Amino acid sequence: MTEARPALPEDELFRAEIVAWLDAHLCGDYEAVRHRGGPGDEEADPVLRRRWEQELARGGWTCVGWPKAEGGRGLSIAQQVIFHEEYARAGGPGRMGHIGETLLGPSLIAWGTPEQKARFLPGIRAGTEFWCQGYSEPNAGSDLANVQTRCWQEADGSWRVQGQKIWTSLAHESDWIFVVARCVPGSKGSKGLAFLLLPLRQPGISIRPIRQMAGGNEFNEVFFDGAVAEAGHIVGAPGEGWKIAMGLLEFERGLSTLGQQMHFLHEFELVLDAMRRSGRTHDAQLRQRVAQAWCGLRAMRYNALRVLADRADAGLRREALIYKHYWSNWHRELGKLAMDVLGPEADVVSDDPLIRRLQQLFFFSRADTIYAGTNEIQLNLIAERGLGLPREPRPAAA
Amino acid sequence: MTEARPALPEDELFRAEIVAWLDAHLCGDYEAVRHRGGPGDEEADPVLRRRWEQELARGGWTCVGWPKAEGGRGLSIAQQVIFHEEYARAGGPGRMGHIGETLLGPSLIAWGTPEQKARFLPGIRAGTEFWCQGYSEPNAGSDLANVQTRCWQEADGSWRVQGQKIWTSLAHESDWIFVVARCVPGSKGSKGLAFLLLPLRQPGISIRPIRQMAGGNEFNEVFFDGAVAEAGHIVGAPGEGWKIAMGLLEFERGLSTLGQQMHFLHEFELVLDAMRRSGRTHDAQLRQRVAQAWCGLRAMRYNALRVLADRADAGLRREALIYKHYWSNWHRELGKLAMDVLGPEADVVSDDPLIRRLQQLFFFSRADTIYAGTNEIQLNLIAERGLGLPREPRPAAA
Amino acid sequence: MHASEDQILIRDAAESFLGDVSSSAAVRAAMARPEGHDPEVWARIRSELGWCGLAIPEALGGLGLGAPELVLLLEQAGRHLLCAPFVSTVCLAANLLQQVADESAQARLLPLIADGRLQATAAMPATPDWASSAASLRAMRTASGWQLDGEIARIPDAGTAGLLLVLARVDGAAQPALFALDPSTHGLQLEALPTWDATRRFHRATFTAVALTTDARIDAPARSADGLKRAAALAQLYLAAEALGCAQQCLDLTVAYVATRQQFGRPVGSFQAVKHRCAEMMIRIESARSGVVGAAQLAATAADTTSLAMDCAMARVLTLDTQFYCAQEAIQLHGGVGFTWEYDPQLYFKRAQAGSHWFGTADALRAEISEALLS
Amino acid sequence: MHASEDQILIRDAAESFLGDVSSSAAVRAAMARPEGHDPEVWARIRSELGWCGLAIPEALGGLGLGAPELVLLLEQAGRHLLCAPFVSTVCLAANLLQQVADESAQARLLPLIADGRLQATAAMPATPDWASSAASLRAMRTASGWQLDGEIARIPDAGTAGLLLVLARVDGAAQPALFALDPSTHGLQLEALPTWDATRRFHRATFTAVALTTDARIDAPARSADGLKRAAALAQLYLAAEALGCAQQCLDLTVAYVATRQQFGRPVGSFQAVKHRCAEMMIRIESARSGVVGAAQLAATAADTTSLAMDCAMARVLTLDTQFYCAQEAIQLHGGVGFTWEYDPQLYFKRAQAGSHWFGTADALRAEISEALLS
Repeated sequence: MTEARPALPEDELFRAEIVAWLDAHLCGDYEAVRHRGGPGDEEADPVLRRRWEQELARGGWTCVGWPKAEGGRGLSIAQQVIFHEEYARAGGPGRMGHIGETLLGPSLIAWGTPEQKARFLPGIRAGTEFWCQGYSEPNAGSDLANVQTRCWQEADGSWRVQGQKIWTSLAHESDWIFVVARCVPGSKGSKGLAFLLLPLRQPGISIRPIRQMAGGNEFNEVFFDGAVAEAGHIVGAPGEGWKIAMGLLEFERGLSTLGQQMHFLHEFELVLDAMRRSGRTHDAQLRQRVAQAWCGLRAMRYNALRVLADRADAGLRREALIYKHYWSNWHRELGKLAMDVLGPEADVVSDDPLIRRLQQLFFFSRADTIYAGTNEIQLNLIAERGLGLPREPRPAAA
Repeated sequence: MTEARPALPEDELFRAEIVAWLDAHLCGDYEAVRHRGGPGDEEADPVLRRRWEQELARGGWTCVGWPKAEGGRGLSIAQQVIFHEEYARAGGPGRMGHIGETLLGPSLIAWGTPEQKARFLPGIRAGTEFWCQGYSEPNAGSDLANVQTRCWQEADGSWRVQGQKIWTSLAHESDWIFVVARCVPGSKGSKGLAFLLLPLRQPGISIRPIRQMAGGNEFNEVFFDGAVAEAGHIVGAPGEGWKIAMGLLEFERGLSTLGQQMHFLHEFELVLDAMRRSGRTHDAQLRQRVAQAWCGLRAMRYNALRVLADRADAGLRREALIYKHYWSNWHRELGKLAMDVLGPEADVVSDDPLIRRLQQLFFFSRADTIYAGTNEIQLNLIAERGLGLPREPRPAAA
Repeated sequence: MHASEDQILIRDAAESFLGDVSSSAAVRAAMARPEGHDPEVWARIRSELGWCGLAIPEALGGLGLGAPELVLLLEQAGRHLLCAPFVSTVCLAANLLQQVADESAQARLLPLIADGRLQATAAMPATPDWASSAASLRAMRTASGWQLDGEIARIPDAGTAGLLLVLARVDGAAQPALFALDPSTHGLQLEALPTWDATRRFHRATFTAVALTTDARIDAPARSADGLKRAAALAQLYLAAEALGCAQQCLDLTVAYVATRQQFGRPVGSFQAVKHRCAEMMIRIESARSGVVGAAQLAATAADTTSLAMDCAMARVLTLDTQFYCAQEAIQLHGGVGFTWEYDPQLYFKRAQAGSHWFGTADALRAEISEALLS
Repeated sequence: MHASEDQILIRDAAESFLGDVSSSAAVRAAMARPEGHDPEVWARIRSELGWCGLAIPEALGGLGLGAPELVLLLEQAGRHLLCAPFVSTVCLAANLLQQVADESAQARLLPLIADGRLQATAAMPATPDWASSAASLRAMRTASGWQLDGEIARIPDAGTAGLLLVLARVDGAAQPALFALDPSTHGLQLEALPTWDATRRFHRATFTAVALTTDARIDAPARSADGLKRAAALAQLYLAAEALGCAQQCLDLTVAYVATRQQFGRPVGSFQAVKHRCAEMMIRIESARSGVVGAAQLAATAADTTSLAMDCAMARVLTLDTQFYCAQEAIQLHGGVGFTWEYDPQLYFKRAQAGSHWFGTADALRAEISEALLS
């Protein structure tokens, strides 16, 4: 389908370069992980996908948006978009390194010490050290700032962490975790927090996988029992943890969305395939839903282009504000549509790759509207930040 | 369609009686008001419909549920159901007298003095005195107890009323109004209110019709500027107004719902007629919606039967609690379906009785989800009373 | 439409029994068993409780009650996700026997079901009646009786049933024929289907030159056309009642969770948006319940088949939509734990998806209803 | 997809002009006029502002801009319910001329439209393209030219237009022919339709032996098939932009109302359920806006007709659903005053219903999209 974006000649050269590289490298053994990985499929062959990360790194295709001075490729926004699009179009595996590359790396570049950068950026870039994220806690849920995990500094300057994090994806496949913990006893909410970097393989940390409804174990609980972070492995000052953590969430937005859309387009096409295979192409209700899904897909794509075009503008734009709610609900609906298109076949645990893939989509997309800000939190944010409606009044003391 | 209710022989005799009476009397001049009147159509020929009320009264068909001792017919619940069903099935005109008969009358029977009963019940029964209701106020909206209309007692014992009521239907066609007003200066909410009866045609009362979106004026604002109620025309003691007012709303529930359903069935059949006429019977989406509307109609009917069967039980039952929300949203959807079934014809103000009727349904049903407790108030009530969820916390003083 | 004292007793007894034997832990244990249910619980249901005979006439050894009582039981079975061949035996097999079989077959088989000695089953079609299922199985007359060839896509609890009822098309006949056979009959192959919803087990059946004697055919031809419609309508109604129970439990689980789960210093259930969504679930559930109860009352009268079929389709449409909606909302309002294996919403969610095409999707049923309204 | 400075200027100027001349009071005054608009406002739009020439090439006297700029104007027109023959002249007539007419007709007519001397119109079909409208009007060759017989169900602003463009079927031809005629031509009868939405006026046109000269037929046959598709797609896009503006205004009116209206001692807009519903409106509006802006950008490229048609249908589907939803919610969240004549939500509500079948319903457009996806 034609695209509504003027392309510069150098961008088209760049596009040709990444397409050619992927064509030459995403083959052989790696065929097995094409279109695999990513949310809902993180357990797909992690060993091979780690190798793929190193392959990418050798080609210079990790950390493409980082400044050249920090070892990145220093691509423009337009070229990053092209990279993500073509990567997804080619079925590039879900990026095992994406938390390090898109979350921690940019934070270290912004707030890290020279020593921290020197220690951690190369491992991220090379695909040899993998990161996971320790924010959510069991009693906090959507109330992210309600952090109960404590930390304190020992005489030798090192930090100790005590507490529990939850919904940590890829914890069992990662080497390091970054954690927000309360360093000022008795402080509340977003005050008094520290942002610490800890190796996962240490006696003070244990990991318990959380079994999901379809049987996978993509998320984990991570328990900290006097776990140790080196003295130099605090980002920002003690008490600045919230600022770092929230700034890091900002990095999450926008850039990889066009890749996400290509991935969604691929899934949508699988649903069309399934519909043709199941012989339900003449069902008028299913046809309406397929068309509606396609409309949503186009709207998301154009919405993402709006977000990227407006990146220079200050503040959180309306189109950016709605995006999480929109894509997650769209994706959840796509999962349901996939099942209804399959009909009774959908209920049988299948070895057929197409059917199994759609079943995974159906079950895992139930989490889409919950993690990274539930629907309800998104609606609050939109109403308050996007429409200026009053915040929920604080209840009077009982 | 067959009905799921065991019928006693005397009930069937009764059914034959009302059917025969309607057959003999709802004809001639009255043909013009068959299926007319009721919410959304209250302006249909009020003169003829008043005459019809007196016709009904002569046949002994007003106030059929009142005790015989109070001049009613003393019908059992089952026979009242039959009355309402057959009345609606025959297309009996919307009852001009329903506020007197179903709201004020039962309240007077429960809480009125012997003098009040003697003064007011006969006029209601005979169809010679018509009532309207003065509860809502412009600054209260859903917060019914936020009454600002004041009243005070004069030296001669009479009451004076100052303030404004709104959304009073049929005010311009009525003789009397009952009003809740604040008799204790400085009191708040449901405390300190009085329940007063006032003649509408008096210098202290003026009525301003509210123009609705489709041009009708079914609702009114009623202004009270030192309006007078006789000393004996307070129901209950000063300060008991809320109790009387709420008790009276209880009477509104349940009994006439089966008549309402017959009316809805009639409207649904009009939509089917319109669909056949417009040649859209093969539209798969419209067919789905028609079927869904029919399912809702059946569910409402059975729900009303559940409500009636459970009347003896204490408290507000779950099926009664959901009814207002369900029927009003169902009805609003039916209005939209009617328009979509008509297609472009729906947009032209029509003289065709079928089309005009459906257009009225479409526009007026927008009010269904707002008056008598908005959707939002209904959902609060259901969550709190039906599910025991916590009440909205009071905001802390700013 | 008032529940009688007997009906309240039946419902309360079911609720208490199932709360005991079909707790979340018990359901998970049953799901892990090869047969998909706990044989002891099933034995108690059949013998001690006599549920299988509830809607079978007294003359045939049953309790002589009907749809209004059965839907109360089934709602509780759905609420507790009872893993047992109860639906297959009672709602499919006994129902088919009562509506379609001839008197001698009824007299032979229904008492065995009523007193719990016989577990039976029949196809669970993916269309509003058994016609499509009958289309894939062909019966041919042979010298010694009948030969069956073809397949049946889904039969619940076929692995443990003692009797299988199948409908098969007969060349030249307008109505399919009903056969009763032993699932171990030669030429009949059962393949267990590994389903996401493990609370109800299905097999695919392949018939290769299955030879049956003449008396294996048990339909009463004079009643067959109407009887098949009634049996399908009743099956829809019974599944509707089960779905209603599932939806109710999703709401109950959710209300219990949000009432205690604290966020931002207050129970999640005190946030208005959460309250409204719970209220929305309750509205759908109660209206669907009215539909189920009403259709069941109608089934207890001498209602004509068309009216009955429409009301049962109505009950099924409303409960299907409500069941999925409530399961979806239960997951969402449970937040992070909602999509975990450990919490129960996922069990109801899987059941909702699996059940969405038993006896036709809601869309297909609406298409049938509109046909009846507009033709 | 970034708005250029020019585009921002155009939008802001439109917003400020329309906020002035198309206030609620002005709209109500225009609705009460027999022609349905204020001729002075319309004259200013044509001469002073030059909006009619915005998307007409510079060579033909226009500004040479295109769909991306036009949708910004139209969004503001929808937001303020501009009562003027702007849509009929620009989005229907000029659009048809640009896509379908031959060069000489373009050279003759487009400059007149561009500089505001000519108000023109064409049929507003109830299907996704003009095919159905063309089907009801038949053109026959005569010795002196053409004869037209039949009817056109709805033509906007026909009562004041100086030029009427009609599509008519010609026996034996695959494509309809495009004719340009004066609405006062003999044999053409216009009947004003009293519509509930009084912000846009329609006439029904009856053609009885309407005689036209040969040069009244102005289509360029070689471009006609593709041109008609592009013109219909663009008309859908323009109506989508207008609908988007209506939806946005419903949200804005609602947010302003709930932020000040007090109930239970606090602004209604502080109740979470109300907030969430406003947020839901915003989500739909912003995503629909992305669809409109994206489709308009695509229209500005050399995109193939099929891609353009699909994207324009997408924009229309999303805005149609959003427009009705937001109008419905605006009424509901205004409470009692929401359904009164005095408050504005009703105006947007009537427009939403009226517009729901212009160039096809959302259902019909989805059916077309699914056909393209699955064929």
